[in-house]
Amino acid sequence: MEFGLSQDQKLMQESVRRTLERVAPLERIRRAAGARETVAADIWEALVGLGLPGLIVPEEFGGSALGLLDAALMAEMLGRHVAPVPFLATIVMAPAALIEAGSDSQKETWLPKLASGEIRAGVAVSERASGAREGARITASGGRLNGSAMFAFEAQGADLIIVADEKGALHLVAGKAAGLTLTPLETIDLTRDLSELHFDNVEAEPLAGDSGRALSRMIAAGRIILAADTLGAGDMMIEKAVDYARERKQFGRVIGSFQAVKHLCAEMAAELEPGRALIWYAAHAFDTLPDDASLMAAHAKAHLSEAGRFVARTSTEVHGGMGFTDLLGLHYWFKRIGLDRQLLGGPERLRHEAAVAQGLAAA
Amino acid sequence: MEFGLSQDQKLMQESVRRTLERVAPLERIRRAAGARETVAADIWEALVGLGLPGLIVPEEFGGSALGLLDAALMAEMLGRHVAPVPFLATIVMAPAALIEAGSDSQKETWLPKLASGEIRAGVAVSERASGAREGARITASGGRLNGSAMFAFEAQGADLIIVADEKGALHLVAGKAAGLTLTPLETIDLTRDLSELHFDNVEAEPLAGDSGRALSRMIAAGRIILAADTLGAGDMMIEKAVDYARERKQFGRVIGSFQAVKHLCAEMAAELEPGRALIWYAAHAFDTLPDDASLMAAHAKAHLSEAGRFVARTSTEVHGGMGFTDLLGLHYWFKRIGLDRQLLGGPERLRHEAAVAQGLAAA
Amino acid sequence: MDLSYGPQYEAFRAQVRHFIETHKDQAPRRFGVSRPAPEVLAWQRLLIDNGYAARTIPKEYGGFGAEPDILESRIIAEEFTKAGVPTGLANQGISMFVPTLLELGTPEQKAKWIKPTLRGEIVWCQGYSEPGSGSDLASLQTHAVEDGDDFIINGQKIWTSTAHAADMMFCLVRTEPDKPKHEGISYLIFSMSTPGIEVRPLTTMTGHAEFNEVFFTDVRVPQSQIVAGRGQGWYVANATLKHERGMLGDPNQAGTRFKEIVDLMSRETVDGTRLIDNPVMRDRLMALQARVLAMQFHGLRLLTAAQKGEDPGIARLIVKLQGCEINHQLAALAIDVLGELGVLYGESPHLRAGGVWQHRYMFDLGLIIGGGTAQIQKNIISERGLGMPREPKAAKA
Amino acid sequence: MDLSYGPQYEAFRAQVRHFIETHKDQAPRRFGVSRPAPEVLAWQRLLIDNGYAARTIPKEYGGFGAEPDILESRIIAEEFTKAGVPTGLANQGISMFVPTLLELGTPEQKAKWIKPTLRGEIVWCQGYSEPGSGSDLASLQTHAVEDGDDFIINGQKIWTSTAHAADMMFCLVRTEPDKPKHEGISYLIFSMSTPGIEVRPLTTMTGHAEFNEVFFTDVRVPQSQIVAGRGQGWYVANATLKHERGMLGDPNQAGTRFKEIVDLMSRETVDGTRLIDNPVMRDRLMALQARVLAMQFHGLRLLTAAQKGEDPGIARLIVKLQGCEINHQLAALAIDVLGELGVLYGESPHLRAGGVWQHRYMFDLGLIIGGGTAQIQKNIISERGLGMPREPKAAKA
Repeated sequence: MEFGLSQDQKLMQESVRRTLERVAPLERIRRAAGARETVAADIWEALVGLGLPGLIVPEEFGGSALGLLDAALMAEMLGRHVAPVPFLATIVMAPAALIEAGSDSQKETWLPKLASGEIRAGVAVSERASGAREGARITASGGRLNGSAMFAFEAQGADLIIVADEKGALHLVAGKAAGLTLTPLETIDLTRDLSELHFDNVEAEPLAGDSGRALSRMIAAGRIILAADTLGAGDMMIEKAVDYARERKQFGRVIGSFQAVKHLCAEMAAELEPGRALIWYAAHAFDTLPDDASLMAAHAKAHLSEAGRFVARTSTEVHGGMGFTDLLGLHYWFKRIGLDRQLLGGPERLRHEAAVAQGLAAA
Repeated sequence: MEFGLSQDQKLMQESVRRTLERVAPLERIRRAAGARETVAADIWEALVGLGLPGLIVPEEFGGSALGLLDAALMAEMLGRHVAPVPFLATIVMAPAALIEAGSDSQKETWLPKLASGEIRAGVAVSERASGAREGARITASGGRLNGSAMFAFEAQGADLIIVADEKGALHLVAGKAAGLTLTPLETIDLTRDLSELHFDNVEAEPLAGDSGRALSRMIAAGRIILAADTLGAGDMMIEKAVDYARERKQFGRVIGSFQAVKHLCAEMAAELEPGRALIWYAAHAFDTLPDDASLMAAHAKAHLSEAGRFVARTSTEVHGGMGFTDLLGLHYWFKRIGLDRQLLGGPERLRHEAAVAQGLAAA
Repeated sequence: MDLSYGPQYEAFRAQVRHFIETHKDQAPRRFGVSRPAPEVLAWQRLLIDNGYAARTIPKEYGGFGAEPDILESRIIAEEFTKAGVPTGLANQGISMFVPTLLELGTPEQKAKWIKPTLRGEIVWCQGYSEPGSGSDLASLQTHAVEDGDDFIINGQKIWTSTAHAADMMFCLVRTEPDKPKHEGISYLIFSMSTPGIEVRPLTTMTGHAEFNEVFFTDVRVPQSQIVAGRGQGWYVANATLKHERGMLGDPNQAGTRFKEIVDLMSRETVDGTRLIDNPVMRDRLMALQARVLAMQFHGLRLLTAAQKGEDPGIARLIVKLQGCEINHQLAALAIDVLGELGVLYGESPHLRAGGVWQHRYMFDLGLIIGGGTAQIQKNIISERGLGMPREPKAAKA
Repeated sequence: MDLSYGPQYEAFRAQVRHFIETHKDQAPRRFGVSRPAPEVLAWQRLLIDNGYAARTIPKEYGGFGAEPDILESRIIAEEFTKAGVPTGLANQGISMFVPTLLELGTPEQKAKWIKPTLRGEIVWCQGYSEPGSGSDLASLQTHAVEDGDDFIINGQKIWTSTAHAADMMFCLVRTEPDKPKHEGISYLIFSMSTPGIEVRPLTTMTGHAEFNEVFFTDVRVPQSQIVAGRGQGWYVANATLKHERGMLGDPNQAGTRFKEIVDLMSRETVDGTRLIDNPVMRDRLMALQARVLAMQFHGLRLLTAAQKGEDPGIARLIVKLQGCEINHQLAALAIDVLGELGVLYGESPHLRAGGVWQHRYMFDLGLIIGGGTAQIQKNIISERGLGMPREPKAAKA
């Protein structure tokens, strides 16, 4: 029995951390955000150099064949550095769907290129994960898709987009397919991209295998990744609050010596830290105990969303006026946590799904 | 425009406060609780001397014809002193029902004796206000009641009990009616009585007027009174916490000089204090803006229940181990707030009713 | 309790309504945060002349000269809000500087500054906070050194809203460095066009520059432009804050926001189900409604107390803490109701209400921090409201 | 991550199961909080002889003498819990005093006290807290004055569970009044039947006397009954607490309670509707489940860290704060689910589960306070976990 990270996992996480410290300092994030650059080429290249794109891709397709736990550890680091690079869709959700239910030919076509970082993939499944807004829906018929998907991840510049139709079947669509219109959606978090997709008789290839299972797997994976992203961002916000409180003086003392400030910091740590083990377990369940995965993914994301909101707000308060300005850039983390919360289902919806998964509520 | 208490109201509240300080010190409460004495005769007599029983009874029936706002101010004082006397049912809810929908003869029979404090009245309406547990229900037919009511207020020793049947019609039952069995229910709060009533073909007289309206009025009144009781008890718990924190020393300082303790006290006050105006408005609405009364009563009780729980817990924490013991008797207030919360509908139910009252939810 | 206003006040209300009805076409659409446009200045003049702005300022200083009456002020505010017509200017010059000058200015200062300030012709900004002096304002370091009849100011201010558009600044500077910190501060007024002043916009987390930083490099100001004498600045600033406290703020803002959320939840759907039909979201909504109502009634209670000249004690001290918190929670609920729509921003398609909830969620957090953080508020509540002891002074290490 | 135990440990588990299966008929029904009954003593002996109690205590002192192995301990706890069979005695003598004596006692002390304590033949109580010394334990005032070869003890202890049933007390007393507070304390052991000791039950808010107060009037104790020397008491007490910290507590308690609430909500109805079908209550339930699960996994993480001898840092420091809070919130939910049934108490009809939720709601609040209040926990988390500065010492007034 070992509930924890292996030496390899720790080393890999540490190596990504160090790389990001080098290539993604605050000034770089600021520049990327200013330029609406959600794929910061230099940061992406550095991560490709570490083999990140092929993280969960099987070895036969050029990947490292690691698990979702490993991916969650990477997501944590990306959240920690508010890295403006694709990950959720292109490195986790899309490969997860292909691995789960792609035909051999689909796998061969896409996985090697994804694993090498040569191409990127987006996913459009929000209507199935969070529910459809404004009547957004995709209908599939005769190998063609019609309709709209409102919140697609990492679709800008993607070569492949995996799309869920209104019945939950998954389709592979070329990023440049005729009839596909992509409208970027600007969000509070300028480090990641969200788009609206409109399909006008767009050619699509159905994912070969069990789409229902693949969809549920990719949503569970996505939720765990978002939870881990929030964990990393929250960790950093706590560290920044503690560091600031140890420097900033008011009334002749560093504010970190005031009990009120100390207790805010303690409460942040106490709220966030247990979420780490919850994410580890959820990711581990995804890898080895699939019956538990959806429930645990829902709980992990709901719980981290709540803890994350508390940390984001509290760290800002500890920073006082400085936290509210752009000067320290603290808001990049605040907004990253804010975006994570709303994607793939907010806490209320996730808790309802958790109840359904346990037979405690009707679907 | 005057949003506040009149000089008379302030004087009356002050007079009850002073009386209770004299006749209901902690030792007296302790004695009453130990003896399961929910009508402490001496305290009751002192309140009768102040004319409390006839508070809302019209002058023609020997009362003071005051409003629910006045009653709420009294309830606040009774909560403040955790007074072991009947009030909710015998002084407010039962008279309110009779005033609202009693026939002249029903009023003449009961109101003068209630106003003088000569008799007491209980009410059994919990199934209509909080929902029925264990299938408790009262059926009425041919002037007879059958079934059981689980949480009757102040029914022990009452001469009159006002009972709601399963359709919401109200009935007057003599406290000693044949076929009526009363089982006292012990609660955490030993200062008030709760009973289970069993009706075996018990003679009952229907309340003459519009029972539906009378029931809704008496429930709204009861909720406002419970909110006010919590306000008074909460106020006292804050005062006790502040006083204790100014006395108790640890680490060479009074604990009230530690920011953590100060902030707990500030949070209690900030949470509780706005509830006062909410109660005033709800009671005022009951008296003069009946369309607003049920909504405001639901909000007042739900809100004070939440604020009260926070105060009860936090004041206990400020008292540290001493708050947890019986030595300071702080728990009497803790439990009074605890009982208030669960009677006539808990917060979730009340919030649902508030939504229904505004057309935001189906009944 | 008497929630009616009585015939005298209802007559006043009718008069206000009539004025609004008659003149609303002249009202400017937007006030903006920078220099008032000509139509704004004209509107302000009209309001002053009719007693709907600068109502209680003496006529000799350009006001309307009415006796203070809190209910009349409230009725004016209510009716203008209801009609969606802008009330008078409420910049820092009018709400902070004018009352201060009335109380502590010399006759010359009053004669010179009040009237054009009221009319919106002179725009003021406030120079109080500094990067190193937030909660501990009295530790401010911007200093003014005597040089002949002048002071030479060096230092920096922050959180200076409208500094980019202001003509003048009222400013706290340290003139007596050797005195204890509270006694070494003076209150100076000077033109923003004085050489050596640099204004830099201060972008906040919202992405907008709602504030500025102001830098002073050898800024020369005549000593005569001091209000209330050297070393009196802390006293003057607190007199100003006292005036600010007198203004209760609109107790209906949270109520308006609550109604907006009810509309939002009645309109927005997920999988075709309206959010208002989601029992969990609705429960949060109702819990917040109770808090909103409680604070609205609490505001009325304070209004009555103010009208009667009673000290509402702790009831007053909790308003900022609770009010800001409730607004922030309302915004949080709106964002959760909106789901992914709740993180759209800027000029995004599908943005609801121009992204106002996203902006509020962040800006309201700024308000929780600004003007005395939640922690400072709790200090005040416990010390002044509950009589708890101050923290002991730290021993020298 | 590897959540299986591996063949070696599964073999051990099988062995534990076999033992339980074979012997469970001998297990006593209830342990109680007072003196162990004869069948409890017999059970304890059986457990020790088979290595399921006093497992790692050396054989020479009456233990089983196994090498420490956290997983084995956990397997034992898991299997006994699963089977509903009581594990060994876990009184303060066994969990606090024995480890202390093993570390710091003289050979004579170890030989004399450990074995009968492990066997349950000697019951100990702990005399640490005093009415005036709770969070600030080191300020304790109970003093022991030298008198020939003896000490004469006067003072008072509080929160002394099982004092009414104990044979012996291990106790902190002030022996060096002139030294700084932490250096003037000694750790004494003495019989509860020593003349001058009075035990009074201490009733708590639950209505039960879960604790006692103990009063000392000229209690005479030989100086030889000191552990680790005069003035070493604070050091000894902290060594004891270190042992206590080593014990992680059962991470599954909250999980068990959670399941009980699910059952409760599936059973209890209002107007015929099950509480589990109330979406708002269910949302609270699910939010708490996430917290419960997080803390369970967190406990496993700490277990692994302990097994590997790694310092889990802040992860360990938050356990008490979060664990107690979650238990309290679970009880609060249960009470709300029960509605009016949730305030019944004592011997009332309709009482659910003997009133356990009502009791827990109060007792868990006591646990939030006891053993380091939430405020003390937050001090510890911020100072030791986050490296934030201690509060400055107060200046002399």
